[in-house]
Amino acid sequence: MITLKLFASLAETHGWRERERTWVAGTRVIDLWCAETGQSGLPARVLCARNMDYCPPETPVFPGDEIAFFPPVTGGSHAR
Amino acid sequence: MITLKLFASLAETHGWRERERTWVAGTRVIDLWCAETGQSGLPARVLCARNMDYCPPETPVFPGDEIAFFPPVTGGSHAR
Amino acid sequence: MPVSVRAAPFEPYAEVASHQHAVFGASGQFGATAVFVGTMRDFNEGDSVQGMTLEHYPGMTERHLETICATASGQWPLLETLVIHRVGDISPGEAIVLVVVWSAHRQAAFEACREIMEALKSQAPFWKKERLATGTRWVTGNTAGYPASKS
Amino acid sequence: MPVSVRAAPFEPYAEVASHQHAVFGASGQFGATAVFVGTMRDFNEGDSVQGMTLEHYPGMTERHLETICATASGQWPLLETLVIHRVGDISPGEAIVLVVVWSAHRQAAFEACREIMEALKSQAPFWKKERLATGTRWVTGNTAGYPASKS
Repeated sequence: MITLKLFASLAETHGWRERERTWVAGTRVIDLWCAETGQSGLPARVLCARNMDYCPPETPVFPGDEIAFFPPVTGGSHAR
Repeated sequence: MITLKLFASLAETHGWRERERTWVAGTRVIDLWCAETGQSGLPARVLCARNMDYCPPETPVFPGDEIAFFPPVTGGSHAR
Repeated sequence: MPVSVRAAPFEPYAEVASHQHAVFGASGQFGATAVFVGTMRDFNEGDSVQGMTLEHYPGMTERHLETICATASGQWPLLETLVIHRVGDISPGEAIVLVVVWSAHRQAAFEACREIMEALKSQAPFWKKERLATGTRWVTGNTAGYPASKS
Repeated sequence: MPVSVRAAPFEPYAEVASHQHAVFGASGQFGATAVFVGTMRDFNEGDSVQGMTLEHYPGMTERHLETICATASGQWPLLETLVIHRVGDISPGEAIVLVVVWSAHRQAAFEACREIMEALKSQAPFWKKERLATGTRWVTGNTAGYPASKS
């Protein structure tokens, strides 16, 4: 199985935060995004992580992986 | 009158912290140092201040001035 | 080198004092402490902000904060670091983030504190949603592409 | 923008919290606070230090601290500064100096706090005498010549 997660505005836009999918050999992170959202590519302002590390969209996925998609981070205070 | 002050190691070395002297026209800060210590010049590691502002040794002195001599400052913590 | 993600308000200076006491006691081992506190402002981009909600990625957030502190400790001679970050509903005037660095050296403390704060802003997964009089809005970051993983 | 020279020990983080409350109340006016605390170490230049005595030049010291803070406030957009410096007999582990800067901007807070601390060390008239097991010694500064007056 693969765990998929969305955060922040992506979770609101797509209406879900977490789901599980069966692993398919040869799947990359970008493929999961396209399959779940119906989009043809990863928008520039969507980041992805595999097992809690940032990763490029072309990263291959393996059974048991946790794959997350989220917008650019905005931690800290507003103070620039 | 002129008020003279020594601080820190200078006060210990010379055995006084404060004294008053009659003003003499044309006196410079360096002249006061030489007159009071018997030295022929201001050592490199002695700083001087006129009325609580750092000043060059050649600064002229006027009646009512407070002239101070002290070693390089060492405020803050030891942390470099 | 603790990092902590908190859903409840915290008093940053009480945290600094108590952590310092717990780690160092009354010893004079460290000479320099640099602290940064980010506080929620009631204004952002010209709008009055009534509050905000901070979301995070449990697990990934803590891990990246730990990596950021470990990286700084490898780069400067630090004795201890402390990072606390709020999540959940936050009101203006409340502390959002606390970064503390203890070192024997002033320069190391200043530089590491700033570097940890900059890395936190660009790498740690937190997302802000502001509550305005007219509704809510997500604060958009400036990051394009994915940050290089440090782990 | 108070500066204070104290003969008695002070708790730096309690001072930050109480000054912030007095100046800003619960408002979210500032977003960034940078703090530096210099603490007396029990070691210096390889020797165990039992304590030290800090001498200052009453009047000139306060005036230069005020000038240093005013200069920083002219250089960065600061909302408030606070500087407290110990004098007299100090024991290891006690705070020697506290510098705090409040700003709406993170970069301004970091940079101004550091600049105030650097200026304090090079310009404010304080002199340290350490108490070692073998006697006392004056700590010698590195400054050659006279610092440029900023007033």
